[in-house]
Amino acid sequence: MGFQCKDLGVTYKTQNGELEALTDVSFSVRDHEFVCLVGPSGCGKSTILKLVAGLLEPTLGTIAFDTVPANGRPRNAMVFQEHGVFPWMNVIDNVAFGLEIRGVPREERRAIARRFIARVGLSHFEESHPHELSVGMRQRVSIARAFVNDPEILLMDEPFGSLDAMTKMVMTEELMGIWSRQRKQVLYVTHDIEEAIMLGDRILVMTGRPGRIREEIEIRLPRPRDLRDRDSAEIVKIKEHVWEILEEEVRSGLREGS
Amino acid sequence: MGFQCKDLGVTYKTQNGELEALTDVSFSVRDHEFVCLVGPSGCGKSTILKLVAGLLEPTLGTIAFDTVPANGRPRNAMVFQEHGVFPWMNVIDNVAFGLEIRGVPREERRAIARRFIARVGLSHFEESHPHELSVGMRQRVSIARAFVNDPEILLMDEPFGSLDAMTKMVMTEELMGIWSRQRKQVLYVTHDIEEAIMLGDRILVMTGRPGRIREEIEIRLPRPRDLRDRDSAEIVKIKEHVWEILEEEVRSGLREGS
Amino acid sequence: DPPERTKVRIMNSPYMSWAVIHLAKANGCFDDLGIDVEFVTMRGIREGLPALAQGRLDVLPGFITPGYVNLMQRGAGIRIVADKGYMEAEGCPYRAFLASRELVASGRLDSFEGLRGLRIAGERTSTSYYALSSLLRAGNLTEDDIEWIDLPTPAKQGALEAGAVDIVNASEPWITRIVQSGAGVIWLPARDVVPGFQHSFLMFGPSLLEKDREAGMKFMVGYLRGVRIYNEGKTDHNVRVIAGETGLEETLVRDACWPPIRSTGEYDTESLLTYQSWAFEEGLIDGLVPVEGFWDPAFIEYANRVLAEEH
Amino acid sequence: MNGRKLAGSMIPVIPPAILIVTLTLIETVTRMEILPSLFFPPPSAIVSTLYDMTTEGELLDHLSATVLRLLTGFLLGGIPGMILGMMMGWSTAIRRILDPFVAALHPVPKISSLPIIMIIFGIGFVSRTIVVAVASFFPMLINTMAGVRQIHPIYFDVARNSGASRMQILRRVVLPGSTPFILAGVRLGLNVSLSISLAVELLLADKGIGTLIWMAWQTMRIEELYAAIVTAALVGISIRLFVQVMLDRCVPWATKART
Amino acid sequence: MNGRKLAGSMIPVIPPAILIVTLTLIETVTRMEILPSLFFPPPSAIVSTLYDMTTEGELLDHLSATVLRLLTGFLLGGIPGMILGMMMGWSTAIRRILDPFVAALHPVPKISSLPIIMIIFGIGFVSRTIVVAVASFFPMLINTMAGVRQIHPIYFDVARNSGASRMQILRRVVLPGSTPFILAGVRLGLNVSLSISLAVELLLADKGIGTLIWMAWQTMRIEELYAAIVTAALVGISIRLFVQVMLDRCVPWATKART
Ligand SMILES: Nc1ncnc2c1ncn2[C@@H]1O[C@H](COP(=O)(O)OP(=O)(O)OP(=O)(O)O)[C@@H](O)[C@H]1O
Ligand SMILES: Nc1ncnc2c1ncn2[C@@H]1O[C@H](COP(=O)(O)OP(=O)(O)OP(=O)(O)O)[C@@H](O)[C@H]1O
Ligand SMILES: [Mg+2]
Ligand SMILES: [Mg+2]
Repeated sequence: MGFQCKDLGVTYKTQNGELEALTDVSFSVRDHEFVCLVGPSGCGKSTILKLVAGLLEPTLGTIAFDTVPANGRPRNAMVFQEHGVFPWMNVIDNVAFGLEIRGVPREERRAIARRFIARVGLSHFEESHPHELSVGMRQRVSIARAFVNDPEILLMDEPFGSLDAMTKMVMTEELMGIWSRQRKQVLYVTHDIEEAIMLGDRILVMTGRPGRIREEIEIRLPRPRDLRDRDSAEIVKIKEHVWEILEEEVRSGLREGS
Repeated sequence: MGFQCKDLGVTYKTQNGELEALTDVSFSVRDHEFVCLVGPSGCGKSTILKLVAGLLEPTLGTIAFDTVPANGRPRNAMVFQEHGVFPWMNVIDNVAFGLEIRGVPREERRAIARRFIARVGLSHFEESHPHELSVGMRQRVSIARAFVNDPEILLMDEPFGSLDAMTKMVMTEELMGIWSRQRKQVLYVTHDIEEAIMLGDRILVMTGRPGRIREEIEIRLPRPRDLRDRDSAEIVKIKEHVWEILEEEVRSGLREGS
Repeated sequence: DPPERTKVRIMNSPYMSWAVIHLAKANGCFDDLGIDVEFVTMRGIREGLPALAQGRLDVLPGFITPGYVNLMQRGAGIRIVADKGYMEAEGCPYRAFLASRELVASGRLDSFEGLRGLRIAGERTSTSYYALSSLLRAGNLTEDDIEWIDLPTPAKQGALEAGAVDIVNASEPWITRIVQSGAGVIWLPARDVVPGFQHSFLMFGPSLLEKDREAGMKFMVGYLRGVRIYNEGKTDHNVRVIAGETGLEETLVRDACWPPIRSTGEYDTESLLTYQSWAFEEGLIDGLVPVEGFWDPAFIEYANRVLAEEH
Repeated sequence: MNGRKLAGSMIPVIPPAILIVTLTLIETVTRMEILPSLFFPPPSAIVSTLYDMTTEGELLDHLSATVLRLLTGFLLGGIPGMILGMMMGWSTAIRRILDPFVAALHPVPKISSLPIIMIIFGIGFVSRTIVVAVASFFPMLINTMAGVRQIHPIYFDVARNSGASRMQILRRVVLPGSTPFILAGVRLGLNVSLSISLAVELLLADKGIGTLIWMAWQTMRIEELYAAIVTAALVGISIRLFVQVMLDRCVPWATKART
Repeated sequence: MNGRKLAGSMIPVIPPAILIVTLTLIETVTRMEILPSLFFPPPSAIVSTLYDMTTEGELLDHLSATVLRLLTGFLLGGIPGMILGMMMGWSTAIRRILDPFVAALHPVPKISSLPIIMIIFGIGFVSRTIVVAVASFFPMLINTMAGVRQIHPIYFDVARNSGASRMQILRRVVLPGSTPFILAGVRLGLNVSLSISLAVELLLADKGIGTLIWMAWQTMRIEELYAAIVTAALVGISIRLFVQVMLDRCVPWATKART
């Protein structure tokens, strides 16, 4: 029930010629697995998510999914890094959008949406339009929208990046609850190495541009994990390892000017 | 050379009536001080920054600045949470924008911009347009633009939120270098409590909406500070304290639906 | 049992030259013939000609244009069937050249040479242009010797008043208006340049020429009845009807020149042949149409017989 | 209330003030006969003519004929223009295929091709409406197309990611996302339709504000001419008010800020 | 190359293909005299007329007269329209004050007010150009205004935060930010200017495509009529190509994606 990416390559055509964003990217996500993606800024993480979501055709390579989604249920739902909350819909319509698309009747979908809006703490803002929200509030709308869609695969591009530490923790708990109750694959982009270790079954660490998977790190810690364990030898070891890779990639990127 | 905010209040007019975003906000930033602002999502941090920048008129209260900026040099420069990189200019023009405004000749301003672009690791992308950049790369453009402007007051709204851990560290070093070399006030919004402790002379912790300053915490740690010291008793104490406030504010916010 | 009624679609324009049609209709000249006249309002015959040729209009009251000749040249089934106005040698001028009182008084216009360099306004519609062209020819001048300015009619008066042009060519009721406002005086009636010119006529299209000639015959009877009423002159009744249909003030209608129309409907074919040779030389038409190609007298012949019996 | 807010609160009274001052000025100038009174009647005379024409019922007749023509034409032209504009803005392929034809047909002069249209479609209601419809078709098409093209691609991605069908994307992304430009197109289109309605009436109708204008010219009743033109201007102001209301109702998000 | 890309590469040949098929169809129908040949000449006859008119030099004379009128009018009307549109889009106060007047003047029929304009400004070049200028003024104004209003407020904030003066904001934010809509306005404005130029020429010029159309009508030379209209269509295609080039050069960012 997972999916396999094989030899993916993406080259963008830009005004100043071609730009190789990804090269030779191969990895797979197994059934009910939580995979984190970390890598230097601009290495192609968002590009990978768009490929998996089918929003971008790879220049090279293929993606194979193990199952065809059951009727109605979408294969994947994405929390976009730029939120992508529709400015012309209020919060509740934004959150209920996926259900509307699937033809769920208005009252029913609004009831479902309301539940998720409450969980992300925006009940007072159901009727507000996005331009009346703070950035973090918009991000929460985008999270609720993805949760409501209830997909097989959750693609999350720094979903909690604009939230304060405490709200982030609450949202993380929510995510872990959903993930453990319903069998889903999650591909999760984050900049926070500790977060990746706390959440992931596996971490894919990417090189700088053009992005490749430099290393796959299996995290064999028991769940539920506790943030306060983070000084355990195991965690520190992984953290330092990832940090070193990142440091190497970022420093060399900065040296050559990207 | 600092500034004082006194009894600031902001009420937004929205489609669904008025929304009190800030109330009774008073604080001051002293000469050459680095002040961090933390608080729950949607509590009004960005609103405070816009007030200080003069982009928004407070509904109530006043802001007083100690000095009038020297000719040409802007009083403040802001790194916007939403980046606000002009889509119609390439990277170098975006970064050089403030200099262009001040009438610096083209070649000179491009040379200066180029230096800062290199420091944020985007030399390869000088001629690219923003839509060809990743989110983190756009954030770096926005950072470089603010640095180039060389203001008295730097207003930074989660400036490194979209950067990977390593790039973030490099940028932070850069910021600390600039701040310590040139006498500046910095008002810095962050979601990362540890980051606030590492950077700030003081931390202002805000309540949930309507935002007030709930507590001011002086950080008396010597500089330069080292991230690896973070388990020192002092730091842990501050961290736990801030965390508790946030927890209280966020939980009560979630209960009443934001 | 009342006879079956026939609908005849006729182009209408609230111009003075439509007076006969308006009078005929207002006086019920068609009613007892079983003809119902339906007016289709349009501004000019330019729009009406193709509709006539396609049978979308049955009757087009019109004036001569090169397009009319060219259409018949190419075999369109349209014909002139009756007179609707010509340039009488005597009497009031229905079309004329006007100029400011000072210019006329100066004597400059007494010789053709004086025309050189003057700004003359009109419309490149045939009549206005034909008159000018004939004038220039008479004086051995060409269009290059003067400055021809194309102007919409309502602007002529203001242009003359403001001194933006020296001479305008206009027809009624504009002549009366210009003269009464003091903006200009009649310098030369067009009839002095193109005497007897048949500027106006009635045309039938294929629907009456071919499909239903009988309806055409009946219509003509009604039309000639209208002509007789028109020829009674400026009676109060006539003035009121024309003023009502055209929206002009009654005083203006009364002061204006009413062009003569032959009560038999007879048409001066010679005049059109002359016009054609002029238009051909000017390159406006592609060939000459012989009399039987443009003139169908059968309708007025029938109508005159009927009307003679009536009296 | 500070000075700036006070100044702001004055804004609504400025346009009427300007109008009154201008009219008074013109009234004085025309009464002093500095301009030829034949062509420049004093505004008060125009207003009184307007009043007479209204009370006699004549004006409302003509007005409703024009408005009917205008609206029929606009609906018949504007809605297809909007739909085609959405398709062309959305799909590069459709745009590339159709745009040359749009470009070729747009400048074909509406009024001067009326004769051809009459040749093809006859002289009745159809021809007249077609000309008006064609006139509003193009502003709607071109503005909608530009409006759709400015929608940030992320919204299409979000919609596709939710499994939206083409129809759903059209209804929920393309249409609302381009509304501000569709409304600019509506405003342009309605005004062009109005102008062309008037021109058509000038050429061949027997009812309408255009006929009124033409009759006034023909009979040199200059007050009536100006009164007819003022009526056209009032229709224009109504169009603007309508578009304004639509803007406020449909796109509060666009006139304030966008995500 | 997969099927989709192959299909994509076919796009440029589709419009000419459609054109050829349509023309062939019309040619057959007209040659078979299904339509009356009097008013529906076969396309080949139109093309050969067009060719004759071109080689005789006559057509180019008329064409350049029209293009000159069109461009002069557009520059005189479009640029003020753009500038006013920027001001009105940017400043709510200016918009509220001026918009009622714009709304009132927009629908005043251009062509039928030509006589008044001629009375005021004389019968020469000025009057003719004013009518064309006014026609392009409004699409530029309304589109520019809508374009400015859709600029995300954050860009104004960024500019103000850098200390930009009003002039600098105008040049570096307002202008580039609304370029896609200004260009839609340019396209509409140029086409309207063209239409109105033709209409003016129809009424009173002695040179231009409009005069050609009018002469062809007057003399019922139907091939020449169609040939003149085809020429107008070619001007329209040139306008579109020009706007396309400008779009590609000035706003690559807008047609792809926006930050
Ligand atoms: N539409 C585009 N056109 C051209 N180049 C692009 C485009 N989108 C992304 N790129 C380039 O592709 C590379 C990878 O971009 P991507 O957004 O996938 O990075 P990322 O890993 O998500 O970075 P970040 O952490 O900063 O979000 C970057 O170098 C970027 O410049
Ligand atoms: N333009 C606006 N119109 C109406 N309400 C607004 C507007 N901008 C902000 N708000 C409201 O003001 C409050 C504070 O917003 P602000 O953006 O300052 O929060 P913040 O602390 O920066 O949040 P975050 O951490 O999520 O960025 C929020 O409740 C938001 O809904
Ligand atoms: Mg990314
Ligand atoms: Mg914020």
